[in-house]
Amino acid sequence: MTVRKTSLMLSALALGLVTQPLLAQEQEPLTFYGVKSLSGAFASYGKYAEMGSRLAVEEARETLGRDIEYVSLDTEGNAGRAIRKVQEAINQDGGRLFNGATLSSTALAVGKEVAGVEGVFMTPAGADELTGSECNASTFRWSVPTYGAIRETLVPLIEALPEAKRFYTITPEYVFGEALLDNAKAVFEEYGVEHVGNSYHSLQEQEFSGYLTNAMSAAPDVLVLLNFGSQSSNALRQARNFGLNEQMDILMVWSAGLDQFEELGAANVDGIYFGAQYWHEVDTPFNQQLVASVREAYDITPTYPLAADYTMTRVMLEVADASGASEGPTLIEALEGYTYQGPTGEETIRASDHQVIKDYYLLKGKAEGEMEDPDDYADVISAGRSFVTPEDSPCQL
Amino acid sequence: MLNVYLFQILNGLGLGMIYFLISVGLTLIFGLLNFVNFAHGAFFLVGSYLCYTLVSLTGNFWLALIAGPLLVALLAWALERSLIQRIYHLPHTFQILVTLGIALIIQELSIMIWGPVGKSIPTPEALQGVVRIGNFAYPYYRLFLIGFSALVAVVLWLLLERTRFGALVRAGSESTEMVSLLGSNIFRLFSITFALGVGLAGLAGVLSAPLRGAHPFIGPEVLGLAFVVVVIGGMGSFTGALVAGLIVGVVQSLMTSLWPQGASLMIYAAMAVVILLRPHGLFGRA
Amino acid sequence: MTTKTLDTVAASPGRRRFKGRLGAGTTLAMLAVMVLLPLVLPSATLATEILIFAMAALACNLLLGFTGLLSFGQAIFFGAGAYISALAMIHLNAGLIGALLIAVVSGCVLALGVGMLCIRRKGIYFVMLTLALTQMAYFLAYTLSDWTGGDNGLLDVPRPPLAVGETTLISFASPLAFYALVASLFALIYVVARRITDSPFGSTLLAIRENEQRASALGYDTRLFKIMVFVLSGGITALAGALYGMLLNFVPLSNIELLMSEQILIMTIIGGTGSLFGSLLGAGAIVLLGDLLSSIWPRWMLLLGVALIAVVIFMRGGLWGGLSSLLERRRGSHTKPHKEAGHD
Amino acid sequence: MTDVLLETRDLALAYGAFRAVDGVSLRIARGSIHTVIGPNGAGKTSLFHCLTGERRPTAGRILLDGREITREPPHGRVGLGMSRSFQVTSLFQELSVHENLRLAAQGIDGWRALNFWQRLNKRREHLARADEILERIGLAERAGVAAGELSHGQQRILEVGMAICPRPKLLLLDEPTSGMGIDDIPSMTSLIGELGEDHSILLIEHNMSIVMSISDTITVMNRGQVLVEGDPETVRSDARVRDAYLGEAA
Repeated sequence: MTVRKTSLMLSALALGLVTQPLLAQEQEPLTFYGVKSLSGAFASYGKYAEMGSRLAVEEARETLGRDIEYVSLDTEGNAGRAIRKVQEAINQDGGRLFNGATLSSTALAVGKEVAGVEGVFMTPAGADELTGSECNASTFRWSVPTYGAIRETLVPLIEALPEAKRFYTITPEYVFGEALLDNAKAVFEEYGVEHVGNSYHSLQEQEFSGYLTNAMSAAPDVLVLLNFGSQSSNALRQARNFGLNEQMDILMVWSAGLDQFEELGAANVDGIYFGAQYWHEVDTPFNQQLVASVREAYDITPTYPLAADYTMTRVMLEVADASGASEGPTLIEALEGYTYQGPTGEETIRASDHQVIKDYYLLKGKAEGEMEDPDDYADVISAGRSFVTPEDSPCQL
Repeated sequence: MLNVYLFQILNGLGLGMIYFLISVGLTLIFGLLNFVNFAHGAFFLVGSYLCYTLVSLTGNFWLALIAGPLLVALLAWALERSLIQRIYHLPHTFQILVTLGIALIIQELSIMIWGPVGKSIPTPEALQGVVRIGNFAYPYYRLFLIGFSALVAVVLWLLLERTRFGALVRAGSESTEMVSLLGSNIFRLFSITFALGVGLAGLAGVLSAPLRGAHPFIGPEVLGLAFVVVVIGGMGSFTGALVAGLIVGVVQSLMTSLWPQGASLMIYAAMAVVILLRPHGLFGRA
Repeated sequence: MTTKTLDTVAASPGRRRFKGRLGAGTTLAMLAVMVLLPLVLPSATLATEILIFAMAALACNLLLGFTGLLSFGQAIFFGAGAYISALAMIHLNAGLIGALLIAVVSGCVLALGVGMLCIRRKGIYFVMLTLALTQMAYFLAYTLSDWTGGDNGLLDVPRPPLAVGETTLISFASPLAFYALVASLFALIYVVARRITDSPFGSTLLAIRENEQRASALGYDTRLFKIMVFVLSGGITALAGALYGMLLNFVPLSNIELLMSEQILIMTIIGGTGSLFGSLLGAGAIVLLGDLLSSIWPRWMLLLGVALIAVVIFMRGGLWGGLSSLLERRRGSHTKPHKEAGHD
Repeated sequence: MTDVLLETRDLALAYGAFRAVDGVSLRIARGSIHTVIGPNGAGKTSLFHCLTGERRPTAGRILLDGREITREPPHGRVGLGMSRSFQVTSLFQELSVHENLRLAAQGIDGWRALNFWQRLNKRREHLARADEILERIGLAERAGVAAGELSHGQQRILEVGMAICPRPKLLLLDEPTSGMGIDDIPSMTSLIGELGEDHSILLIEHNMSIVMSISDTITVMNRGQVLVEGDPETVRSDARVRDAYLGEAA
């Protein structure tokens, strides 16, 4: 009995050895991992990001005509959990294609893990280090770094407001805030406007009246908010509350776009300048198609996290399919220098640091009466792309 | 021209009144029921969200100001009857754990009901605009908050010091037998006190909503702040909550001009120092 | 015999033998669990995370379950252990044993300081002190971003092999190998903790938990005991933190957050305060619950809240209490094992 | 010279202006049962607190066997041969009766009990001592029961049993019959009487029949000071004592 069993197993094994390469030549199923903060403190972001990736995967199944398995890894809003789940996907299931991560810390650490097995990881996270000092061959980043976010908001604003000569900044005291502030200072100097003061605040701060008081005492023409998320929402709400919008212009450099406008409400958005990575009203073919399919699939207007993760998922799947490589150096090579039609127009993945070259927007909030539909919170004032040149970048791949 | 520090002190006093409102319910419940409520921040959260819902449904902030805290108090009353009453006699450790559980449940339920994205609540129309003083401005709404909090403080003081209810509650915190002798139902008294304390957290939530909006993860921050105020003032002390609220408000406001990064470090360091040097706070009974 | 007295009357002469058997039983169960974990679970990494948090919960249990000290300060030691061992490896080229030793020693030293400060107060004031110190430690970690990476976290933390000089004896690069390392350390810690709780010191801790004033009147300098248990707990927690850093190759700032203290506490309580085996159950239950439920039902943390309340009100013994009373009942009904089943 | 075990010299404890203990000088002879009585508010409990170390006296000295212990903390006094019971039962409720006694015996180890690497049964003498006391106080049959499950009377007995575990030179008993039912009091009385045969005892007690039947010496306190001291007969017949108690009743 045992003898027969063994021989059966052997022949099965042999069959497997023969058939495997044959099948692979046909179409190997792609497995794609989404690192999303579904539960925990960043659920407001992860919920939309997950929608974006799922939509892109569904579409790719049809357009590419292949079997794509999508697995979402919930970070539970906790970088440690996220890394452990990514490790598990890498070691246990041989996962190589990853997208997502909201938190900079999570994105940086996931990038390191994926680089360890020469996989591919594409993220919308905010830390400049991703395509800067901590860059690696496997990490790609869609969002515009702080350099471009500052230049594409402050420069057009300075040009649009020739009378504005005094700028005041409010900055969260940590790496990301510092990066925005340094870039802003460079712009102030370059354009000859006065930086009349800056207030740092801690990472947990939600009460801004004191910082706004500092700002008032400096009597600036423009108040520049360099924080993001609920902190920037509260800073803006309270600034309006103190009537600062009547005395000066206010710019929020790193807004989340539509979902933050919904949180703030039209009354708070009106007349304020916002920097944004994505805006659903931008007139590009890709974006029109995205808005239409998101309306159909979810009956909502795409937000930044949705659009970002949709775009990245789609790009990765398309390149993986076209290059015939679902992992490793071949795919990385195919992605480098890849140009595609994205939500902001033609977008290119720069080979030297894996930064996606794309537009950043300066928006201006509309009054409630001028809105043409419930999501028409703002107009695009200017769009453009500014990136540190490959020579000046700390990242040399 | 008005000095920025002077204005920070004024702003700090305003902030302090809000902090008083945030913490007075916590100190009442501790002082009178000897109960530690780690869900205090969560009830504040419910207040803010109820304010959002009521304002979006009716467009009337004043209605939300009355109905919001009442609904929170009602929720508290139901919780007290079904759950809290069973744990008054347990050590503080267990009270902390149970209320921590309640806070978690409230937080997750809020996300289920109102979604993970925060909400904004407009400033009531009558209170929009600012008072201008030189370069500086101060919102009417914050002025209203100061006045209203002061009114709440006076009413609470009268309630506790000058009414039969207050006398009973104070007696009850000394000895339950005494109140029973007076012919009152001590448990009903406790339920009402608990609902009152939690309702005050709800009130603070409603009033803060136009300043900070409603956000599902604000609970722990509010709780931390409330405990800092209550500990510095003296756990259970009404006057302590008022004075410590003002001190914390002014210190925090001044710190934003002096050493902003250290603002939160300062308040927790202050709490630690007070516990070590004067464990019963500035106004607590030994 | 009720579950309440199961652990506590152990030292009486009639029961001592029973306790010995039960102790050996749980130690064996613990070993079995550790061998089975990576086989039953989807991955060795998940099993590793469970054991690391079980270690932290066990250390928390020494404070909460055996001494009655509810501390929100465990994140200080967990975070410090992770940071200090990682920095020692990165900047001082420390090896595996060196890094772990540095973590343990610094955890002990920090806990000595924190303990000496906090035990000056009791009850709610003690709790508030630990809470304030954790907030301050968090602030420190986030301000010293040149060392800790601040909000971005500390990256490129190595997972060094066991080596003598330049020769590598065992590499822990594979998840299973690292699991084996963590499991052996956990087994060691478990045996050590068992020995601690069974010692005169451990029995005195229980006395302090039950009635500190009486313990003091019996001649025990209770402050010394509390400081000592802080030191032991801090050292073990720091070890867990160091291993967590090595597992993730990364130290997130969240390691030293108040939320981390809360998480460790919840694991301890749900597993069962006063039971070392319970800590493993608690850590396992919560890590697994998160792993299984979070992507299906993002609001799964609601269940933690419910469980916390249920444990305090209905099941003070936590999962371990529930399990052992179940075992008791079963032992009562089936006294003899089915011999036929074992024969084939 | 009589053999004095415990001596206080002009002991005083003041809370602000109120002098709870006001210059008390006691001499407790070795081998005696010495009882302190007095009306409510006489300062008995404050005196007791000074002796156990819970309160530090504002003036005066305490000497045990000629050694100054005025500033010794409560836990330090056990090793010097002083042990106490509590007026309100103070046991380790969830631990077994035997473990309560073993812990009480182990207390004299002092800081050596910090040894966390030793097995409990290495310290056999404490186990044996606990067994011995169990027999002596008649609770052997309930050894394995959690202390909290004992009847009130048994808890009071255990309370005293724990106090004698460390073989003290001086036993301080704080109203051992407090809260006991009429039925239980005789067994407590006989226990204290027996203990008096091989211990020196300082007793604070309300129950006059016990006081009069077992005491060798009685000190009557009033308003923080010693009013009368003597054997039961002397005290019983002293008019000042009667006045002090009548004053309380009036």
